[in-house]
Amino acid sequence: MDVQELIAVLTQGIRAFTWANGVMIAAGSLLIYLAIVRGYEPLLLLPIGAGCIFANLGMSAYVDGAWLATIYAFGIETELFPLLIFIGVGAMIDFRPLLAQPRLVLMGAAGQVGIYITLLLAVLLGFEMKEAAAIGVIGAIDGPTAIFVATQLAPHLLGPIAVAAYSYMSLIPIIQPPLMRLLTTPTERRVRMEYAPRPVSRAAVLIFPVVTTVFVSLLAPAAAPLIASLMLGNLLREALVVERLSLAAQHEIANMSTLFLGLAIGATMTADRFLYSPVTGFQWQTLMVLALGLFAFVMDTVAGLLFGKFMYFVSGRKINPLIGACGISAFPMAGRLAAQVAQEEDYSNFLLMHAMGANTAGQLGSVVAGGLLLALVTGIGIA
Amino acid sequence: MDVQELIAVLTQGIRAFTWANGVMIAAGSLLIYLAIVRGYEPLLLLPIGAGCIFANLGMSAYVDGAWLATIYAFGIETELFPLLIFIGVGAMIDFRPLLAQPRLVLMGAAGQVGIYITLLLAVLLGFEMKEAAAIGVIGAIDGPTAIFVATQLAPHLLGPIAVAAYSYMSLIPIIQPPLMRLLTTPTERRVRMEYAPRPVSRAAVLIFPVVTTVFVSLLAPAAAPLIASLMLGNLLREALVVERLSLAAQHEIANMSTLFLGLAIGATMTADRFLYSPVTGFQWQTLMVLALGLFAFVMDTVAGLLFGKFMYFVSGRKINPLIGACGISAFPMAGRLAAQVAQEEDYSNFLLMHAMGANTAGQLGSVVAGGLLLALVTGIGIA
Amino acid sequence: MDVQELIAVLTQGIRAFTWANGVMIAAGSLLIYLAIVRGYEPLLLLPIGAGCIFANLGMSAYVDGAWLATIYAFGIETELFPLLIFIGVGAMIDFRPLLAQPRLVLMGAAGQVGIYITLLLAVLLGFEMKEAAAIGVIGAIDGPTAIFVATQLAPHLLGPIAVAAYSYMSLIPIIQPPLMRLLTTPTERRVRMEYAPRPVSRAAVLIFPVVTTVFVSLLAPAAAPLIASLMLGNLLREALVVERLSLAAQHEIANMSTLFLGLAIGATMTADRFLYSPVTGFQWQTLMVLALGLFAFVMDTVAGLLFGKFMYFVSGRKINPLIGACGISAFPMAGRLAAQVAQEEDYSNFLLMHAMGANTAGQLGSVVAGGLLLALVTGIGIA
Amino acid sequence: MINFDNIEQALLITVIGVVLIFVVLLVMWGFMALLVRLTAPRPEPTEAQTAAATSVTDDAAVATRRKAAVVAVAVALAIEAERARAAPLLQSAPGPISPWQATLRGNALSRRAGAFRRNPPAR
Amino acid sequence: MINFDNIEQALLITVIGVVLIFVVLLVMWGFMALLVRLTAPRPEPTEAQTAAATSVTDDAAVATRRKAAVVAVAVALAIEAERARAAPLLQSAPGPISPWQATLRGNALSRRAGAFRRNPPAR
Amino acid sequence: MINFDNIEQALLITVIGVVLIFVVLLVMWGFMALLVRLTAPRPEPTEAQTAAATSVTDDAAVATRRKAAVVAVAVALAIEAERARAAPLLQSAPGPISPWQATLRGNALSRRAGAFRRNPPAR
Ligand code: NA
Ligand code: NA
Ligand code: NA
Repeated sequence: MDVQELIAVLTQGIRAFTWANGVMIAAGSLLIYLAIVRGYEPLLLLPIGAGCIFANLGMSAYVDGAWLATIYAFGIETELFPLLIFIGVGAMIDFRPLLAQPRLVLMGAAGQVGIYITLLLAVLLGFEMKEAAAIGVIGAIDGPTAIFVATQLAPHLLGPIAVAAYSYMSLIPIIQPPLMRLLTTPTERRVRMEYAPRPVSRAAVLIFPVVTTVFVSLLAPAAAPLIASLMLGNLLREALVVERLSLAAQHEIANMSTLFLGLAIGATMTADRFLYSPVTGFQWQTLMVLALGLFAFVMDTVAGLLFGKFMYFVSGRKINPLIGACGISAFPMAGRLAAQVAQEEDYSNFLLMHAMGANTAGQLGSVVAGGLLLALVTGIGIA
Repeated sequence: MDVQELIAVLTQGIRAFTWANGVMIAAGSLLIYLAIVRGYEPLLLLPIGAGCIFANLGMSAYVDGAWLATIYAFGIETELFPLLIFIGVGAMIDFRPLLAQPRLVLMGAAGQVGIYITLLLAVLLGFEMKEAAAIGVIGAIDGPTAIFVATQLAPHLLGPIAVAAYSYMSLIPIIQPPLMRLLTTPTERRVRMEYAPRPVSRAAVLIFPVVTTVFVSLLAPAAAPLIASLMLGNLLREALVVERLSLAAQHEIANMSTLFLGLAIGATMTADRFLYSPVTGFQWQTLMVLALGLFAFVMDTVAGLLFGKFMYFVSGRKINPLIGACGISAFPMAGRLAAQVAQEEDYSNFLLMHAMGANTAGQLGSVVAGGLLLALVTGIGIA
Repeated sequence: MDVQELIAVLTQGIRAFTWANGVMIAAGSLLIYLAIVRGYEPLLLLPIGAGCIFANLGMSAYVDGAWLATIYAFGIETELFPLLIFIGVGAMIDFRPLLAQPRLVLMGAAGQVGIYITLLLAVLLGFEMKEAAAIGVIGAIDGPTAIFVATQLAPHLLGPIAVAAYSYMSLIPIIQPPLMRLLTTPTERRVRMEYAPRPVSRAAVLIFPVVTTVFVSLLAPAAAPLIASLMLGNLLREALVVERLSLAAQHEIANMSTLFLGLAIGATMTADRFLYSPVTGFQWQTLMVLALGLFAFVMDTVAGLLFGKFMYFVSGRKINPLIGACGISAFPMAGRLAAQVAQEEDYSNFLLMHAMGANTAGQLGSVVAGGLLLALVTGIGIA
Repeated sequence: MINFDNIEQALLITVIGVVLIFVVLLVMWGFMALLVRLTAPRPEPTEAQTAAATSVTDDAAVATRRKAAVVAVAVALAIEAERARAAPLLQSAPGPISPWQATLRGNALSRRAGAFRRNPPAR
Repeated sequence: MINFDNIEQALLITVIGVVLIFVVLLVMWGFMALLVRLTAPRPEPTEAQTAAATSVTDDAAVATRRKAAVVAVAVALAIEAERARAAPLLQSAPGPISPWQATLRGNALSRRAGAFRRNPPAR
Repeated sequence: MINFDNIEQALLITVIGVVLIFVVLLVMWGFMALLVRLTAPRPEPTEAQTAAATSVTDDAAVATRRKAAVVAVAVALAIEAERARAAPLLQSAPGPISPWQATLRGNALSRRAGAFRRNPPAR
């Protein structure tokens, strides 16, 4: 053991460190800052930020045998984490507002149009079809769906896609209201919607998740795990007799999956894949994914609002176009936001029930759209 | 991408769907119905039912890389889930009633006779020895034991065995009382048992699980993991100083294992293995397993009651034969049931302490019998 | 199936059992006794004791496919369990007392000297360098660090190392006070320390874990996972916005990891590796590890106290040398102990804040020392 | 750099994808409407209900009641949503209050209750 | 179709299995009896106990007390069993009470504690 | 049996290891001091604070106040440490109190607050 060897050993960490690692650590710290100080989806952005820092200190998801690689292999490669989170999400959703006003389900279709517009744009910008689809799915505006689809189509883009999905999701209150005001007139925003829902029986609430699982799984087998886990969670919730399992899904399972999912995704954000590789140079695609993600959010909102306006006319001005913006998913923020904007115009206008119905429709639509996209892109055998 | 290809992709799910899948989905829905509406062991039958539905929508435990296959490989193939559940079960059992009246332990032997009678019948019906043993172990009337043994002897029968074990277990209040009334006279059922138990010291309660583990593991090494996990849970409970771990075993660990065990077992219930295979035709063995399982439950109860009558005579009419029916395990339902039936005859007859003693003896006996069966069948090298 | 074969099958467990297994089972029972009756670190010694018993009943970590081997492969080989525990530990530590009096951080350096003195002695006693280092790291007096390092350097010594680490840790209140009284004078123990800490802002508390992770990971990459998980836990705690995750880290994740870590480590304590092998005879190294572990604890305390005396003189008698003993880690027992011993001399002398500062410094120092040791021993390529 | 094959495919996928998502959700609409209708609880008008139905006739009153109902539901939903986010607060979820919170709330209630002491809380 | 070798083996396994389970549990009986006896708490009759033991002599009284004890134990056990089922309720299990339950109970107690009503708690 | 190469290496590792740990923690000292200084909250003395600062001038008073502060912090820390050990008690951790504990504490507080209001609770 001579001095040189010793110095080599002790400076190993520092020598492996590049300026790009430094920038990525700053980026990770920024995510943590946004999570803690600004409150941007802290449950996910804090772990992602921490994972990003760790990844640039030699503990990335690509170092065989490293702890974050183990966690990545365990829960992301197998796609378990997003599905387990979905069980918890399902156990927190109440589908009654949607069942009581089933026509609102169409809003959940319009809110997915941004996926495809973004896909188109990404292809135009030169992305491969699978990459473009993975980027487009940010427009599902639903974290687990985006991660589930991206893991299969373009795992190398998982980091920026997840960051985009979750950070823009937390920006919904900033992104949506200006668009709402721009695309709707005060008269439209003042529309009051009748609330005379049909009574929803317990049987309906129990049959709904089962039949929906069967129906969606048959139509879009690629979406089957997503819809199955979401509806399983909902069934645990509505069964009432398995509260232990329902609570476990919402707490233990959801908390652990969330923490480890965030860490593992952050652990993919190494400098050479995210920012600058000595071999392939700057990784412009990261910035492009982030920009396209924002574009997807805007397009979804626009499409939702335009469809809302269409419904407004078709229904004889009985549907408030604002609830079109809830179809993007982003459950439950988008729902509450639309109700708020409506109240800005008219304090006595209560849209919340309709907004929540459209919002859960958006959740359904996101899963279906993600599955159809997977089927179309992988099924047809596009390289 | 021509139209035909497109249609092929989009109808992929529907084309893979057979009438048998439909029937199996109906069966899964029936399990969920029984769980929710009838309250039949909902913690297990609901996840099994859901898993069964998922399995017939392309997400079975046999599709490499699918999420339920991942869970199956993680917890069923490794046998971890039943053992983790057993740690939780052990943490819920109080062995004091049994320690205070140790002669009751014999009841736990008689209640396992049904295992062997069923095994015999299954062999007569043409099942292989290992299959027959796996079917017989339904007669242990203890879910984790049945799953642990069946996983090793006949994993292809795991689905019907688990369904039989848990659904009949929930039918105990329907199966047992008629047999009790048939096989015992009112005079016998009115026998009051003295309750003058020895005081059970804390030392005894702590030494018991350790020595029992050593003793049973030496005598039936195949049962070692079962008895070890059960007694570990009991030790965590009785230690008092590790309440964190004891609660974790009863809640977090038990809830997660229960949910995933149920899903994974349900995921083995694909139509072609359970109902009808295009290659091998109808899977009659499913119905036979279900029928033999019911037979095992009945035989266990009958054997337990007859042994109870035997003890009644041997003891000079001091032992109420009803508590023989608690030796089947089915902890803690069987214990409470026997006490209830005794009170039907004489409201002031309190058998609960004796019944619970015999019931915990049944739990012990089930584990030992399962281990001995494994040893006899696998150890002797029967094909 | 003849009678001989039958007897062979049924006596399989007993025939595999040796006197050494019996002794090891007694040793496991002793650990459980110490845990339950004496309260020695029950959360770890009880599972370790149970695992030890199981290992000597045919369920060791070395039996392929056995349940404890599965758990061992899942959490020890991958090093996940100690790291997950560290996330929980980090979420329980408050670094404010240290941040308010940063000079105390030096105490955390002195308290690690025992690691190296023990390493030297172990080498003198004939241990290989890697083994000696793994034994020395008992002197980190921090369970997860010891296990993390030993798993990489000498997994075959994991059992005795973990037992030494945790059982001596629980003996801290017996080991340290006599040494404190021996090495310090009453005058020294009566020194009152000014408590005029700088106010610690929320920003400092949030920046500290991030920068510490970066700094330590660069200097000692081998320690990166340890410091990263510890600081991640601390960040979850201090973020305040992710209480769900912080609580999950402290409870669900910590409880499960603790239970399974203890079991898996106990499962390495088979008689032939721990006590007596028919091939290689008595395993003296076990006793030597236990003795060297005790030596490490003593040396750490001595070094800490001597450094405390040094600081006492350097500071112009303003630093109480007792807090030197807190630098060994053993968080938080050592901190409280030093404060107590100081109060024995002078009831109105409150050292707790300083002691806790030095104690958290010891926690940091342990991790850094463990990482440096790993780097020095593995990095330089010593056989 | 632009691959026209890819763009053609992307356009195709877009059209098919958008159409399909609408088709699927339209079918869902039908299914949901049917499901709710078929499983609707049989209307068995009790006396009270009938009375209420007849007594309230003018539109204004109906509107007011409807609004009140909507407000109640909205508030309830908002609370639910909050809860779902801060999930530890759900039903009997773990750790809903700290020991001292409980104590102080009890305390606060007691003080407040001072005014109505003669009418002890119904439950 | 019937395999007589198999049946012979099955019969053998049945006989051996049934015998063995009885043997094992018989040994367990012995062990348990011994264990409880050897670890029994030393009987150190206190004055009160002795007094009780002598004062209650007639069989009827003994029977009554025994019955009462059994009832108490039975009720306790049943409660325990219920608890074990609804495990979240165990001992200091997570979330034993909702915030408002705690509050209202505190309230109830306070009211009962009427003695101190004049000095409402400072906070 | 003694391998002198190994011993030499061990000595080297010891020296380097001990030196390095001190170096690393010295750097940490500097970093921590800097961090706390740079992020210190801006001192904006309010009137009250200024008044207090000027009114308390004699050393004895300062010492007393300092001691009181230390006691308070020490107690708080000890409680925290206890909590950290029995982690289920942390903040709003699951199941921190049983229903009746909560109730009785509320009760105790009420009573204590009433009787001894002049003497703030001892602990
Ligand atoms: Na969406
Ligand atoms: Na049984
Ligand atoms: Na240390």
